[in-house]
Amino acid sequence: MSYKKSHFQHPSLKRNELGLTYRDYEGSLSTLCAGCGHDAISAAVVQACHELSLPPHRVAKMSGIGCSSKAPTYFLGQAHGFNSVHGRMPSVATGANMANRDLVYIGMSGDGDTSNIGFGQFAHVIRRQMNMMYIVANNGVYGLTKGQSSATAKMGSTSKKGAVNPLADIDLATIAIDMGATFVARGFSGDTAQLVTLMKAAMAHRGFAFIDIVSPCVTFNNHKGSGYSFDYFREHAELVNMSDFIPIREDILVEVPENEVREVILHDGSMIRLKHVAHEHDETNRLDALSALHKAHHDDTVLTGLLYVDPNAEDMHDVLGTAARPLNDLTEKELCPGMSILDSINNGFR
Amino acid sequence: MSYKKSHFQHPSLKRNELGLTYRDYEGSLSTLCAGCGHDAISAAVVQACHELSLPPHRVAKMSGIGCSSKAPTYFLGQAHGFNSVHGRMPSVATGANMANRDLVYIGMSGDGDTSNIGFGQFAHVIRRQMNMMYIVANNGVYGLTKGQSSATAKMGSTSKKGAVNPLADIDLATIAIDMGATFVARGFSGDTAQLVTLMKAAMAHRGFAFIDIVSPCVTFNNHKGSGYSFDYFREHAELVNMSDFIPIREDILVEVPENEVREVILHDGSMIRLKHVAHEHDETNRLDALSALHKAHHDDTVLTGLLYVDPNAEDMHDVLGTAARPLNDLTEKELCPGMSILDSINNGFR
Amino acid sequence: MKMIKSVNEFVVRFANVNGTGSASANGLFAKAMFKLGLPVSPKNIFPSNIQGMPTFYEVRVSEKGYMGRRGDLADIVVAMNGQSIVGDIQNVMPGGYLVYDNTRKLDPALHRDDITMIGIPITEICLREYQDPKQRMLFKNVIYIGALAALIDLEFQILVDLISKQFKGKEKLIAPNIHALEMGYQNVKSLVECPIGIRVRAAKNPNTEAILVDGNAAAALGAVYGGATVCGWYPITPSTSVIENFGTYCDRLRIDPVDGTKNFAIMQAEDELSAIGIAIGGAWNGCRSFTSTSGPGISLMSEFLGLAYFAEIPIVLINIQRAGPSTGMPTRTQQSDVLSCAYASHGDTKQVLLFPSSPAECFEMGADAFDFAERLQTPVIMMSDLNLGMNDHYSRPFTWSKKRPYDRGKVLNAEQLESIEKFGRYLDVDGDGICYRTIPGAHPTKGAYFTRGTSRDAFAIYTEKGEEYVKNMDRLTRKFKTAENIISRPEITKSKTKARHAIVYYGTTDEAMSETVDLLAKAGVVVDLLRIRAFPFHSDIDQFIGDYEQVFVVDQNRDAQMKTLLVNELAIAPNDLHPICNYDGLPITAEFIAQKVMALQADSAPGSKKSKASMGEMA
Amino acid sequence: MKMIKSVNEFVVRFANVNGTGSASANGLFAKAMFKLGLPVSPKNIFPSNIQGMPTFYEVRVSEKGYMGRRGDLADIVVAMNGQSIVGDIQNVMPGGYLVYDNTRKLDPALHRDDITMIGIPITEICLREYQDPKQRMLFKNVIYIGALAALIDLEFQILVDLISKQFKGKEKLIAPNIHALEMGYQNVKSLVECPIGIRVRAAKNPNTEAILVDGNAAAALGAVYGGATVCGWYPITPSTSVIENFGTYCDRLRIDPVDGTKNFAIMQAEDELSAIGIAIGGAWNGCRSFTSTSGPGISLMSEFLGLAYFAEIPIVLINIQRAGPSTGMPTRTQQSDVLSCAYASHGDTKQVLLFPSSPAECFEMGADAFDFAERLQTPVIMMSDLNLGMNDHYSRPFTWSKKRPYDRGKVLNAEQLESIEKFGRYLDVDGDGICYRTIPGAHPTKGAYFTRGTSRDAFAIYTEKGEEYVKNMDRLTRKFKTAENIISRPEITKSKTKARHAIVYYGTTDEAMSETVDLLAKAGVVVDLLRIRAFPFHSDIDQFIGDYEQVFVVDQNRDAQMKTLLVNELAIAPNDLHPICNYDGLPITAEFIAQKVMALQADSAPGSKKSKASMGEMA
Ligand SMILES: Cc1ncc(C[n+]2csc(CCOP(=O)(O)OP(=O)(O)O)c2C)c(N)n1
Ligand SMILES: Cc1ncc(C[n+]2csc(CCOP(=O)(O)OP(=O)(O)O)c2C)c(N)n1
Ligand code: SF4
Ligand code: SF4
Ligand SMILES: [Mg+2]
Ligand SMILES: [Mg+2]
Repeated sequence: MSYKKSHFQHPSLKRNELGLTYRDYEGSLSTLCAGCGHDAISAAVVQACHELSLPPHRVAKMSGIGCSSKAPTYFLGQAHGFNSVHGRMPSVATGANMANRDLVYIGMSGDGDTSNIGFGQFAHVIRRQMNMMYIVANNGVYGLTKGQSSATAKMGSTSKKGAVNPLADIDLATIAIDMGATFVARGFSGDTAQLVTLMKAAMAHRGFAFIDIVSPCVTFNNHKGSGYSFDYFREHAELVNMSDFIPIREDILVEVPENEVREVILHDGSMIRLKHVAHEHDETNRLDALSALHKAHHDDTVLTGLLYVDPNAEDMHDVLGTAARPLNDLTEKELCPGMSILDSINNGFR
Repeated sequence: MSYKKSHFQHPSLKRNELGLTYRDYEGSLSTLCAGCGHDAISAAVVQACHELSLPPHRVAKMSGIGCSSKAPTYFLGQAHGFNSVHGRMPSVATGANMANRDLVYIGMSGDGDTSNIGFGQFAHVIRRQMNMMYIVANNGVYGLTKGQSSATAKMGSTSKKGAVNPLADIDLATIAIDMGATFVARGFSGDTAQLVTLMKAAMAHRGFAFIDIVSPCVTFNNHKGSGYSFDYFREHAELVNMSDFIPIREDILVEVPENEVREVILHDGSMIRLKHVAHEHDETNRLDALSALHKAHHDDTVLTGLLYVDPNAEDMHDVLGTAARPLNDLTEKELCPGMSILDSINNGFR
Repeated sequence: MKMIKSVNEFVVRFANVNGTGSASANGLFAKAMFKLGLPVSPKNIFPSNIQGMPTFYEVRVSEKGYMGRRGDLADIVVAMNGQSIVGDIQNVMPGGYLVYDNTRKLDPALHRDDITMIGIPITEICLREYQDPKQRMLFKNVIYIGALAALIDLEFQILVDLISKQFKGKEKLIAPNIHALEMGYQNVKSLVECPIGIRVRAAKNPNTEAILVDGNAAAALGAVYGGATVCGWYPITPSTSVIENFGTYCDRLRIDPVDGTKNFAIMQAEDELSAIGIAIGGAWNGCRSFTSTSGPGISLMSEFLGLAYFAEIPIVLINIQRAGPSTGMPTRTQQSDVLSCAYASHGDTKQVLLFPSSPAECFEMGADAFDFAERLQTPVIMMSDLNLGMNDHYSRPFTWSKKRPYDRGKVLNAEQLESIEKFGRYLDVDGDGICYRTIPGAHPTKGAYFTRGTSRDAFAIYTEKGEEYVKNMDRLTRKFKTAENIISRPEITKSKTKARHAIVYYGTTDEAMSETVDLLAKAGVVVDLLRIRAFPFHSDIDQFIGDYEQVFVVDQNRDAQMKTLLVNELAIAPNDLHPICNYDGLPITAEFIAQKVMALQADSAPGSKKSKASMGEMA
Repeated sequence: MKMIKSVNEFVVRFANVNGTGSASANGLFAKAMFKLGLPVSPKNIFPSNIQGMPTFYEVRVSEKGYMGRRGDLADIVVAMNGQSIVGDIQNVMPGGYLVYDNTRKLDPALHRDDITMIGIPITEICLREYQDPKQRMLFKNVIYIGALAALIDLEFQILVDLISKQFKGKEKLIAPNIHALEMGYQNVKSLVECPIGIRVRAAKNPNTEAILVDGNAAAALGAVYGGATVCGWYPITPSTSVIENFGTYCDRLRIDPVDGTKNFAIMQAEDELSAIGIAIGGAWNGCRSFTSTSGPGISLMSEFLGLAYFAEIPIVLINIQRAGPSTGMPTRTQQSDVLSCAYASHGDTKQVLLFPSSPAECFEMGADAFDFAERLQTPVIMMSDLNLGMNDHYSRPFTWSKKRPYDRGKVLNAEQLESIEKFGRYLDVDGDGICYRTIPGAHPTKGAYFTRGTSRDAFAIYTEKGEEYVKNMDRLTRKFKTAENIISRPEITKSKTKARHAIVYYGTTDEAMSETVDLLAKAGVVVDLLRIRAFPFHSDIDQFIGDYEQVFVVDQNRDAQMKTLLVNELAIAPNDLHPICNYDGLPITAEFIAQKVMALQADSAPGSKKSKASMGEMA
């Protein structure tokens, strides 16, 4: 919350393959509340992109409206961003991706933005299998409008003002799988290491990758009785698996005892190495993942980790059959059929 | 499809407890295509309401836009109806129900109306536990706009023009349970008997009752390759249970061998008697129902019958704590606090 | 009884049941007229359902080139629908002709003495000739076309050629269709003396360039030629066929020759909010992007239109207007979204509008719209209507000049960015209100900015400073002013003798104007014409209006919306413009306009000259 | 240095960090002024985020009753925010006073010679006195209020009383608060001579009836008194507190005394489309139903507004306007939704608008809106704004007359239905365009009909007949005409001497008008005033405008939207109305209006009288 951000880069900062340091992935100074979970998510995005050596300007940051949707301003200052309208980011992201399949799309939304006003768009962008990482900074509350419950607020939990939420809560991870998402995970703003791994895998994944991130709102939803306080999360969280992301460039041949881990090779050749902790569900099996989630929901447990992945997923452009070259790269030459064809078209109307 | 409807009532027509015949529950003449599944649904509504002896004018018919949403004109001519806007019937129904909890609400929608443009409203009206019967005349296609695929169109199925649908299909019954619906069933426009039973139970149920009704569009989606043709349904349908609805007034004490049927007593004392056919899932168990549906979806099977019921469900008004008397019945006397209270309010601002 | 006698000037009205395949047969008839070189104007007046309701198809043939709906009774009515036959018989002009199916005998009470009633046992013929119920239904329509040919002396070979062309690739269908035509042709000849008083002849000076096409196909083709690559949409009548045509043309013209992949992307969205969101995302990311909708879709797009205005995203929206408000009459035409589009969205917003009046213009503006949008960095809304979009129109052909490269507007590429010291997305470098933009991913360290619907400074940084906000809003006003000279200019038609009266109009009203002018001339009223082609208004419009004693503004809506816009934006005294409004959902007729003009013109007392003129006299 | 000397006429500006509890302390100060019987006008100018950004609170005290924002520099600035202190110091009027926290020494470069700079070690005091970090933050604000009291000679007991009232029920908090006040009070006394040149005294003629309240609480209370029972909403600044207040008042006033159930139902919807859908469903089913929103919500409600217009559903929509377009400046005020609300939705639509200007009027119109909506069977939109809605205003009190029973309009009950031969929902029985409606479930066999957004005949049967459609649309026009005489009339204020100039304005501009009139009078310009209170416009407005040489229309938007509406709807020559537009997001000032009037008035050459008048002279 300091007023000016220093642009000084310590010479010893670690440089990635592009020769860039962590600082090169930062954005402008956050205006969120001190301690807001969303700032930790921004930091994780910075770290994940840095570690993946993504050229910052080849990332597009898409968001709706809310504290969470403001956050993209606070990471990747060299990337274009689009803070659109409340709940409708998925459609804007869809159009952007249709126009240029070669950028990395990071959508950042809030629980209100996604599970209330944006629920329809959320469901439908998933159905399109769009190649993007969609993260929800989920605090079970409308932060920016000062504390109303969202549709992810746990049934029976109480608001800061003491009102009991009588409505069924939406579990976005379940819905994502239902709608056909091919990478679904849950993280916690307080666990950067896990978040960074999940984000790296999500960005490497081709197709729709969703991460539901529990991100407590320290101002309006961190009290006793809340289903999204730090305490609530710590008491109800259950880790499904520990994961490691191994990029394609690294040696993935290190032997590991077979029955301890499961390895998932993603479409670009990178790998997710999963170590089961409590659960025994197969992360590549949709029905397994769904029943684990349903059961956890029933038991008031919040599963975290990689919940479901289909490494052979299709992407929207496969579905559409779009040209490999980004559409925004095409010129009049490719696009305009010219007068002689128009003549024959005219003839067809005679 | 005849031009004028006769108003002659045969004296031998069966009369219900209100002394009304089936004809008293009819609406105006249908303008749908000859053979459209939706007309069969209208007929089932007429029969169900007649058999339940509902006073027709105490029913409110709510709909969106589409061939299916036109259908309410074709049943219960003595009931008020509201043909609202595309995909937003649930909110209008919510307001109506808030205003008068004593009417019976029948919402009729289409798959496009509900699973595409209206998906958000559909999800959220369920969360409210609104006391209504919400039926979707599901043909996997936009009938009224001439044949585009909706979000319930089966993945991989082909449109009449031959285009393959590459997008994941939404199973509305699954979503309904996910969102907290407390009565979820699936029927088929071609099976009136089953439909009538399900509708009677749905209307007797307190809380949100959803029936997904496969209702083939003979004009645009009844071809080979469609996931909603008569043939497809017949080949892929699997009956979960046979059900009987026994209204409170009838003697429900007839003994039946215990292990053959399951009896579910609804909140008003009426009963659903379920006889299992193929499946062994417990219809009152949410997780059971969800996994049966997920599995069926995975196997390309369409489960029909009563899928899930929670007979002790709450209703929106329990949740809101609304007065027992319909709000639209309250007068200035109950509503206006008057000048002396206003004086003390003024004082509070001094 | 005096029978109508007319060559190449008449109206045929077909009354059918919808969903029975009549539209294609009726279209065949219109096409045959076209083949004779005759200007022809078919209007499909269909119900908002799929099957079983009365539907009408009206074909006006006019060698004089009167292409507006004539609007009165028809010269010939082909009545094939029992539900509507009572009205259909009333719809025949005295002295005209009724063709009907007399398989089932007509109620004698419906008989009219003042017309020629031609009963043909069409159903009977079909029952006899065909086994398949579908064929029995479909060929009824073909039979009456054959009969019509005999009645009006249409060369049979023309129909044969058209059928052969239509079923190219499905040759099996050709012979039975021709057989059906022939049955109608022969049968009617055996019943009445052919030809009747109404006849066709090949046109004397046929316009061999003309084409017969609907506005939606034309607009779609315009988008293809204009280089549109990203399209989000949601089905709604009457705009659906814009996208269907766009898809069809793209599948034909935009497939990569090497690998068969698509140089375009079309997404059927879950609703209109999403559809326009897709267009916005695509445009933001450097593609020419568009959507198309009607009625309720316009309202639903309103929030996003405000975003696109304020965030300056160059999208194109094709609005095929239908009769509102709300769901209104979804299969009827109107021009009633003028205000809701011009001022779309909350807050201070103004949107650029284009008003095409013919398929050729749908094509041209369909392409130009992308140039305008990118040049101006703002949404451009093309305001077509159901009549233009879904009916075939006799139009000049489409042309494309190689000399007009796409105008992508002020976009900085990596090289240009490299040479700039500090990029400011909202810096008005050129003073025209239009700033330089960048496409995401263009440059590793320069040009990135955050696009938003909130207020920002010249460097796209969020701000709540009043003066920055005002600066930006004033620049947007300046940009709108700049637009006047970029977008399409009005079309002015002066009469040979000096006119004291003028008519201002736009869009499909155009098709009724040549007839209107002639009708008025007959009544001794000389009028000049101005056709508005775009909003914001070009200064020519203001000048033009100032030049006449009385100016009429023709709107196809209730509230005189274009008049309102003129008054607001050009500061014209409202009483100086006389509104003429037709809003019954059917295309406006010359008769209607001419009568209104005559009434209003008569109303204006000699002393009551318009205020503007009088002010001039005072000064 | 000449120090400002002033009693009961000054502006204090508080500069804080948001999220630190300053608003409540600053409000305490405003309330103390009110307790002295002084007209006071606080303006909270806050950022669109939750914590850590600069926020300002400006209190104008004016015994003369000038309640508009003064707009120039402040007499006293309390600067508590290091981020903004540079600007805050510049914001002190020469001769004025700066109160700041000098725990950390001020940069000497910021020192000003022309003002009195009063440094108080506020943070230091807090660190010393409190352990709890939250208290350390909160009590800073209370301390400077205590200091201010000493500086301007505010009786300490007033603050003590206010604190005691505020923490009624939380008595433990009273003592520490008073302690903090005292520390500020004493500390500043030990530092500078008190009081300073700016002082307060109890008002000479206090208006004991006045209340200090915000418009949103008032509107909510209006809805309670007006009998609203169904409410759908979606959170959005600045309208959220309308609903929060409605809920709070209902919880207090609308609980069934017997069983504790609620005689109301409020539903937080998933978005604005749903929120207005709920209101429509409730109203259709016979409840007084409403929603409230701002900015983007208005755009999102546009489709449903069209349905409600066309299907004739009596809903109330409370629009708390903020600075647009798009997300715009969500925490700044504007009157920029006039056009988008008046013509909301596609197709030919016109909506009824109400323009409250004070909390008392928010209350009255908040109740009246339901009468109007039900009487007219159409949506009524109450156009408040952020300034009115979220700031406390010095207002006349709320009153309610027993003599005004709810006007439920033309609703037929079972008995009445019984006596009717055939019910026709859209039969214009009385010729005023308003038909009789029925509530679902009213009668077993009579009165049921299908409500729809599609065209229908007088018996609510779907139709595509042009003449039926036109009949219905013309009836809606007639109904809108009827509305003029039902809804709120304009308020006209005539000067004592004859005025050649007049100002037409609406809404919160009202608070700047008495000062405007005085400023103009000083400059020798006499003006009459007309405050618009509703749309459609009452004929008085037309007449009034015709009576002056020059009429100015004040809008708090860029595009002169009210002027536009006047021109359109009253057929006034646009050049006869001179727009004065403020749109920087801050409440308009008298200074701004007066200067514009003077400039425009000087502009108008002697000969250039308005066209209307000149026409009159010709006749
Ligand atoms: C159409 C529209 N409606 C309402 C709002 C007001 N609004 C801004 S943010 C927000 C909710 C944000 O909640 P969430 O998405 O959970 O984000 P958070 O602030 O909690 O991170 C709302 C309702 C808006 N900007 N636009
Ligand atoms: C806002 C809006 N968008 C689009 C339409 C056009 N429209 C009418 S019905 C319909 C789809 C109907 O499909 P479905 O709900 O499946 O009903 P069906 O006709 O198949 O019974 C559409 C897109 C509309 N009326 N309103
Ligand atoms: S209000 Fe909550 S969500 Fe918003 S910035 Fe503060 S802590 Fe984060
Ligand atoms: S188009 Fe399909 S859904 Fe519509 S009425 Fe015909 S058969 Fe039914
Ligand atoms: Mg949130
Ligand atoms: Mg359908």
